[in-house]
Amino acid sequence: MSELAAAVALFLLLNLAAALVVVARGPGAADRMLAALLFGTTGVAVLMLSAFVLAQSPVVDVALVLALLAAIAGIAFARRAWQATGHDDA
Amino acid sequence: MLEFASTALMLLGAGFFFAGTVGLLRFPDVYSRLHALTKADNLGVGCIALALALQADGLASALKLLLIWPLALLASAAVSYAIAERAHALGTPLGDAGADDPP
Amino acid sequence: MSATLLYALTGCALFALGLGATVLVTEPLRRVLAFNVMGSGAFLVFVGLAQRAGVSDPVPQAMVLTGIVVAVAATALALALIRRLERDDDDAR
Amino acid sequence: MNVAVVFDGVLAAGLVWAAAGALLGRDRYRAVILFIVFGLLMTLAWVRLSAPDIALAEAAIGAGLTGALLLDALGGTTAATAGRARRWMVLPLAVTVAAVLAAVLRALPVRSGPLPDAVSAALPESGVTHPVTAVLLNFRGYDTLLEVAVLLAALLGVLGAVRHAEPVRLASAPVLQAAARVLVPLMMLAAGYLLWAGAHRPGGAFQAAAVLAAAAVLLALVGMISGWGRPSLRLRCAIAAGPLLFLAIAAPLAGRAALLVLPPQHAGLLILLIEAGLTLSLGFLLAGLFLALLRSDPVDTGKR
Amino acid sequence: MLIAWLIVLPLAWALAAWLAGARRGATIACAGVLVQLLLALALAREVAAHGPFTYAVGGWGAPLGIDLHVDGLSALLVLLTEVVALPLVLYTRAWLVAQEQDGTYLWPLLGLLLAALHALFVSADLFNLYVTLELLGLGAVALVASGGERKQLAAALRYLVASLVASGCFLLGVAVIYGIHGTVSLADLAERVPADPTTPTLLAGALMLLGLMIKTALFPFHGWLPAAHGSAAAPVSALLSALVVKASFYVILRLRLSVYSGWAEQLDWLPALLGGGAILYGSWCALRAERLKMLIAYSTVAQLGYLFLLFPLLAVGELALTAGALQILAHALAKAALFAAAGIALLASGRDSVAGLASLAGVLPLTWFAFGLAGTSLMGLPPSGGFLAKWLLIDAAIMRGQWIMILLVVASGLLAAAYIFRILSCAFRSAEREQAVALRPVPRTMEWVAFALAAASVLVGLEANAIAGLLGTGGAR
Repeated sequence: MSELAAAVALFLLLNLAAALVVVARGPGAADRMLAALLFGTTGVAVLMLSAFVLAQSPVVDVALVLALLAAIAGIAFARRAWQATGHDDA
Repeated sequence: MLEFASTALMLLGAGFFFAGTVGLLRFPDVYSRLHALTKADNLGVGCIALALALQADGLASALKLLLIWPLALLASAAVSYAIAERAHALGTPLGDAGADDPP
Repeated sequence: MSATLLYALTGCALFALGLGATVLVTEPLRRVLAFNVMGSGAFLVFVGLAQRAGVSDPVPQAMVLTGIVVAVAATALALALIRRLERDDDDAR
Repeated sequence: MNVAVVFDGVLAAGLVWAAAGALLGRDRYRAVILFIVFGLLMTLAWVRLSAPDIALAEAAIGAGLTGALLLDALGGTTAATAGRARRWMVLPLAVTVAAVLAAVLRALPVRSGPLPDAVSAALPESGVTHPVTAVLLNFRGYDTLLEVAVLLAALLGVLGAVRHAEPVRLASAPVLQAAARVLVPLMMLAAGYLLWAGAHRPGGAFQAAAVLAAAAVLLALVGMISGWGRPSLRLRCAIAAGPLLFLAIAAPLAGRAALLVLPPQHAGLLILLIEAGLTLSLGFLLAGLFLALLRSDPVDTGKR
Repeated sequence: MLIAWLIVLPLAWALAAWLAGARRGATIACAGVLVQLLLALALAREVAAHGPFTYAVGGWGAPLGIDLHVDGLSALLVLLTEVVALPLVLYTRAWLVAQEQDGTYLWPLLGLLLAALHALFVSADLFNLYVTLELLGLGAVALVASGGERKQLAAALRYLVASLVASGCFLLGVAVIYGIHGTVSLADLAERVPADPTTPTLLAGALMLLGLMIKTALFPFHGWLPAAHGSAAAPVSALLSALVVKASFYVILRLRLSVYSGWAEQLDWLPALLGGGAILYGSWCALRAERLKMLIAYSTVAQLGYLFLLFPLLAVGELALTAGALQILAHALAKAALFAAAGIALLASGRDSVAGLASLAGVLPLTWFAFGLAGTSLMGLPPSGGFLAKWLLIDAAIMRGQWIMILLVVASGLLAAAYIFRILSCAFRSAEREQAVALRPVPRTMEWVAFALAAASVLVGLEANAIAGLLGTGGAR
């Protein structure tokens, strides 16, 4: 079971790498932010799996905190940062 | 039996995450990418939380794991609402990748 | 090479990147990110190096926690200064 | 074991890549979002380094306060002060510095220092059973006292630099407020849990305060609370209370024994008191770092 | 015990001053600093009587806990902090009234800054030093920004970035040290680090040295200083130039004398060389500066360089250390006096330019006197503290046969004389007074403070024996 969990964690980390590409590539600011949110959710899953693999229950608390706060960055982006212009994409 | 259920759920969760990532990479506009993201990986988180809760050593830790799922759901609902509303307010059209950016 | 040492070496790379960017990139917001990356690098070296034998060491962990708090404080102060300066720029326009 | 090695390798590469992208790319949005992602990867790295306390702090601060601060700063102005970029010079410099550091550090003999054992030996007298908390609030509590002063200095600096006239409140967003009404009580609960947990497992005042501050940030973002103008006396009292309590517990024995001596039989209670005070005060203080900067920008007016 | 109160008290009154608001904050600050001065005097007396001592915060003792170590040098610097701070607090109070500003954030920040200075001077723990350096740095940046003017904010941002890069380097050095030796206690490290430090230990030392040199604004890392010290409010400039930059120098000295006492002597020439560069470059810029406060700030760059000449001479022993301590003292007092006087000139004439000083010719005699006395000390004319510091340094250089250094010291005195005379010559250009604008009245307190600080910078030379005695009680080792 632990091996499987570790493998799934690794698989999710590779998923994160793909999301990282989207963050870097865009094309739009919103896509980057969406990818960052995917990052958050996947991160929560990786943390839960790590807690199991490493047998460290406090890591579940980290996942919990991350899940609790996951909304803040997205809302801050939508309500405070995202403007039609004012940034230049490379 | 428990072992088997956990394994299946974990693999299913991984599959959902994979689908979400593919959607993020392939779907044409912000709105549909929102769908890909919020549906797929919340199912993914749910499956994995459930899989691990089945393996948990106590009720408390199982409940904690299961609490994570609704939290993730709530967060993604709030965020996708906020982003979709903002995208609409900024006049981001459907089906046109990256149209919110100036050329 | 142990996993912890790998993180310590990653910390070296992050520190160097942050240092280079803080010194060479002049855009204020970027400098804020840069010194944060630099700090994170130093934190990784701190814990990674101390635990390279595989024994968990609470002392550097506590110190890094202190360091993170200090970094947050500095980030907020820097952003306040930047935003006030940019606001004045906007007002002047 | 192989899976773990690959995991560490991918994570390390991701960290460096995200950092390089955040620092060297041209787009400001990309930079900030990559930096938030970088924070998430750091959280994972701390878990891999068996440092869940730091992972908690990194998660709470990065996803809450720092992320919101940076995103807010992005929209705060329309002026993209580009500055003169010498990006191409960064990489050669960074590679050189990193190579020197890595070469020296790799050659160090593998051994661990004497302090972990000393901490375990003194742990029973510290009043708590979680070693990191024992170091933070007892063995090296003096550092923590000064760290609180650092935060206070930063807040005073922020308030001095911003100089508001009127407190600002963002346009209210009913749907998001509904979500916040569910999330915020849960965050407070989580903060309480982390505070209580700190004595025997990862958690503690600072992480709890970061979660509280995140709750305040969320409330401000959805238009349920206002930003700070000039903080009222009540607010100032709330912020000063924790540090004052800390000083009050630290000082009395300064004459007879030494500063910050916590008698072993009461240490547990005293640490809990200090931590409870700090959680509330630092929660306000950290929230203030965001709320003092809150301004009504073109962005928050919503629809055009 | 005294030392604990010296750290707790300023923290406590900083909080109280913030709670009480600007007006009562001033009273609280004055009372607090006055008590601190008495405590510092008592501490110096205690050290003089019983020698250096170690104070274990929390009762654990190093390496588990944090130790404070008080010896002659640290007691002297704590005392200096208060001797400079007390007049400046009175000055600030009058200055705020005259400028019609409130000190809402200034007073509490001042308390935090003083706490940081005290904590830094007595810390015997590398990581604790990092925290105190951060408190000092952020406090100083916040003080520069607290004026709220645009140029102050820009200078504060630049200062903050420099300060953070420096702290980052220092922290990495501490991390490496801990990785190698498993402790951050200075006393422990002094035992563990071999007489001929290994490469990693040297690397850590180099990182910490780099960070501290940036914080001390040693040439060529001085870029942030003139803007910050030149644009901050007058009392803040005085405090920063007099004390804050000395603190990071003190940490270098402390590390060099304890952990890195086996550091190869050739390596001492690097800071000394940069110090020489600082003297020449800083003086050159001071000679060309148009703004009065800029001139004084560049003079700080030059005078700080002077301190770094000390390192190759440390082998001489107490003599070099006394010379360094005297230079710190004399410069701190003189520079505080100069900035205080410049603040008066700025307040009276409304402009910050060297040429504009001519409009003050014939008025404000006390202020001119302060300029003159402080200048005497900077130039190194007898019997000032600056003279004695230079004299002892030359003495030490002769012992070591360092003729170039003697030349540098003499040249630095002449250069200082040149830029000080740019100021003083304005006193006699009364011809230009006719076109001068109306002068604003200046509170007498401010003038007396500038004068008292300047006088102290001269008189400190007369107390040299007492100072050498205090340093001799265990020295900095």
